[in-house]
Amino acid sequence: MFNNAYIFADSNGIIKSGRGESLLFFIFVLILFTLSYLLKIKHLPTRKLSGIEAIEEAIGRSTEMGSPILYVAGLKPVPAVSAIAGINVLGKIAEVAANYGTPIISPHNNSITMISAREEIKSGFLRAGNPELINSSKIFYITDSQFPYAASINSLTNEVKPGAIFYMGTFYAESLILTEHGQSTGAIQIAGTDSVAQIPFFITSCDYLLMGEELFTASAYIKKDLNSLKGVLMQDIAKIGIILYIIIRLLSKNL
Amino acid sequence: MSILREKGMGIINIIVILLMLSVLSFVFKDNHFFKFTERLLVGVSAGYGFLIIFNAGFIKKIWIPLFYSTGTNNFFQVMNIILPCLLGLLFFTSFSKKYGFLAKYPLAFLLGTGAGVEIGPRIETSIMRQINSSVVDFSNLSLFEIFNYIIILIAIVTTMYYFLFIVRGNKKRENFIANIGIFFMMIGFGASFGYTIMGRLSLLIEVVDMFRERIFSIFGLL
Amino acid sequence: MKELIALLIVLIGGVIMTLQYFLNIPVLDLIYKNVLDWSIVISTFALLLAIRSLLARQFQDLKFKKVKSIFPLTTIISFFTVVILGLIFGIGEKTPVDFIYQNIQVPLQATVFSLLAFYISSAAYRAFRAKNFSSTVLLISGSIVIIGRIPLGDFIAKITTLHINGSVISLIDFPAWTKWILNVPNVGIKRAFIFGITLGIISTSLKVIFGIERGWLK
Amino acid sequence: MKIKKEVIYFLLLLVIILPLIFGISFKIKPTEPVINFFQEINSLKKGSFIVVTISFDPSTKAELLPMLDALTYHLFKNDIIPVYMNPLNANVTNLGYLSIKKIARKMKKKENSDYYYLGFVPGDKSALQDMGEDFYSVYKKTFDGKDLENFNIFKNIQKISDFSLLIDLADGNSTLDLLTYINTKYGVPMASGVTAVMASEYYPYLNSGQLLGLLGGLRGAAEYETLLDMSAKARRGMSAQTFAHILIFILIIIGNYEYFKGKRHGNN
Repeated sequence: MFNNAYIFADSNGIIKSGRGESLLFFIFVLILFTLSYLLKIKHLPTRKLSGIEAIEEAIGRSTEMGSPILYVAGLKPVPAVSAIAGINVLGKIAEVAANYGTPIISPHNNSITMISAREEIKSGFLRAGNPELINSSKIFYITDSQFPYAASINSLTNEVKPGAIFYMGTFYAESLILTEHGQSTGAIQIAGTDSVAQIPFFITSCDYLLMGEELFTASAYIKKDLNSLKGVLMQDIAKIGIILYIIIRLLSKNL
Repeated sequence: MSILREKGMGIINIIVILLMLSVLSFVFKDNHFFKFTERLLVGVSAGYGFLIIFNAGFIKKIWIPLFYSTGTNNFFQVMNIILPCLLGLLFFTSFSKKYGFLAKYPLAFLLGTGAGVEIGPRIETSIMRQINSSVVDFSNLSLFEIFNYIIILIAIVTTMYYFLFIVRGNKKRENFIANIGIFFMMIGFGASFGYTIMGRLSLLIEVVDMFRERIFSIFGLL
Repeated sequence: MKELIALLIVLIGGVIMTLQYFLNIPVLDLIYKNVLDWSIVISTFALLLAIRSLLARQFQDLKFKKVKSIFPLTTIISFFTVVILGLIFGIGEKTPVDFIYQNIQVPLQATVFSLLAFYISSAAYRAFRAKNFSSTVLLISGSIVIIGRIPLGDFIAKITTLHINGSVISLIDFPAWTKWILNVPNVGIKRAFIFGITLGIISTSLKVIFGIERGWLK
Repeated sequence: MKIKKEVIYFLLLLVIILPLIFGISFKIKPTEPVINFFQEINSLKKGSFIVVTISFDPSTKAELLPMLDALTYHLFKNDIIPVYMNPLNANVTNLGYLSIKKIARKMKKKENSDYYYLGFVPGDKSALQDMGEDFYSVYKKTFDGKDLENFNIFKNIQKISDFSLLIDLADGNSTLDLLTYINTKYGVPMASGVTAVMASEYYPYLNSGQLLGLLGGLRGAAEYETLLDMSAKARRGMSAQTFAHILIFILIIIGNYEYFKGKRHGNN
């Protein structure tokens, strides 16, 4: 059914059999990545992402209301890349929140994710020059189990009445339980997820959504950090590369 | 579930039914019964999760290899267990102001290796295979299949175009191609939503079934 | 210096793990296998920290709010009951922990999950509205699938079937439309998402490995 | 006028409970991915070994247990030897064991010769990797603690690629993991049964031929039951499902009617 044009088929060679094509693609991406950092790019124009612009606004509103913000990590734990991306966003959120002096509450369902979140928030508060806000007991673990975790967040939301709730990472079925309830409390909800199956639910009950790959670019976007944006440039060009590659392969096969 | 019929299960079934009802009551309003059940559930599942990981991590990967296995007798094999333990212990330095930085090392290990592990397999499964199946031979397809194929291709290209971050520049409005992408995305999300409703409803069916089982067994009908 | 060591750990770990997938070097495979084991061991220690934070929060609640102390107390007691029973009797079949698991965790977890059925029905009523062009598209495609997946859809297709010049055409064929939506536009956008997400993952991974994204490091 | 959410919830309970009480059951027309799945099993030789990974949580057993039951029945009927295991989900140790045993008793199949149940093993992806080289480095014993080397499986299976098919029953991403680490790497053909939520996610892999067949949610299980000419849990559940879908469809229509009525009033 699928047609494998593997270039290196020899299993005794240095390249594992059947993986030559992937390696070529990886090298292509790596070259793009290196180039984007070697070239002296001064400015990168970026498409508007309303979800990102809303982050600061949501934190601001939360501050006005005098309520904390809630950060909910996805179910896939660090070191899965979606969780790392979410934690990167958390670092930026922490920086903004520290400027406003708003506390962050963050329940977790995995020990490693919890520890990474603590380090990231600590660093964010330090960067913003507001280390006295650091309070590790507000970043805590609940349980690894999906639904006890979801139920617990729901009752936490009622307890602390956050002004803004962020959901970043890979989510499964618990997404609608969390967001429907969060919406009923009146908090601004901003979600970022790479789980395509859950996107419709986030659309129906969140105020803003970063869908799919937008989660991975979010941390670069928030502060328009040129260094991180260069990686995003690589993504763009690789995407165009994939489209062109499909079209060329298609034409060569049918002409 | 034959276990439900065992002696002394009557009272337990009643308790379980009450607990389940208290969870369901949450859809109407948050209440103390729900809070109690939620806290109970968290305690039980955290305890169970702890036991599972204690068993899989500590007993099977540390205790047995170190003290009961004949396979681990040379220096390398012992270090292979001791080193990650030391790395893990470094997490506890995070309570100290002076040595707190050491806690970043195990994290660095997990982040680095975790990031590296995902790259290769992801490229293979989610890019190369998907590209290969996006390239088809038109000669043995019917007209309708070719039409469908072209729609798939348009959906791929326009959706990917919508997601371009930098190449599209900082224009305020979505343009025509991106709008086509949005159109296809909405069809796809609608399909996901419609499909999912089914799954969510079957959960309630299962719970209704659980109630039936427990209630029947109280009255000895099962 | 302190930061440099951490960055080196990330870099070396990342590079080895990446190359392992592509290159046929036995040492790398051996390292890969051990790294996965190491991760499990390291996570075991991290869990202790996590459990500590869970209990610390419960004990904190215990002190301040005397009336509501029953809630944190519930978690503390149930946690220690399960752990102690598990350490004494094990966690296999027919142990006390298994009994608790079957009678508390399984039914309650399923009940929490089933809240979704309620939420999804009220979400359908409240949020599934034709506010603009794109939400109309979402609404139509969702409704087609909702009907197309149940026997009613087959029934409607059957009664609207016409026989014209020997060819069979069904006017309102929700199942067929559902199939088309799932196999054509759905496949297209999911594939685009897969490409985009994978590139996002690769780019984030590379940024982590090369130390460009290092918020966690300060 | 707005419908109160309590009314919606009550109606929902009603349409789900009533069909279950009255035991209404519909015929379900099978769709292509399910037919492919069915035929894939039928094309297996008698006595061939296949892996069934049980990677779902108790919380989704509503959708996946009926699949497991129907699949087990089908495999036993065709004299295929399933090896049930659970390498990816630590949350469950013995899920499905009881219901497999029950079916086996009915069809006079013997454990550890006509089927094997191996249970959970820690190690996640590294366990998958190890199985590719030596199956018994991961699983030495069956779930009830008997040594695998005493049984027939030991003569026929050395590594994971010796199995003729891998079927994953899953509620999360495990199918993708197995596609990556077993199907792509060791070339074991693969089919999947997943929850309805995840099903649309896997269509690209079905379309590309990486997955040979797909059962999606309760409907998939009901279609499978129809193909097997049996009426069990899934088909009974489908009747409740049908009425609930109709209720939701009506709710959507009412919601939109109110929205447009409100909009007209707002304009005036």
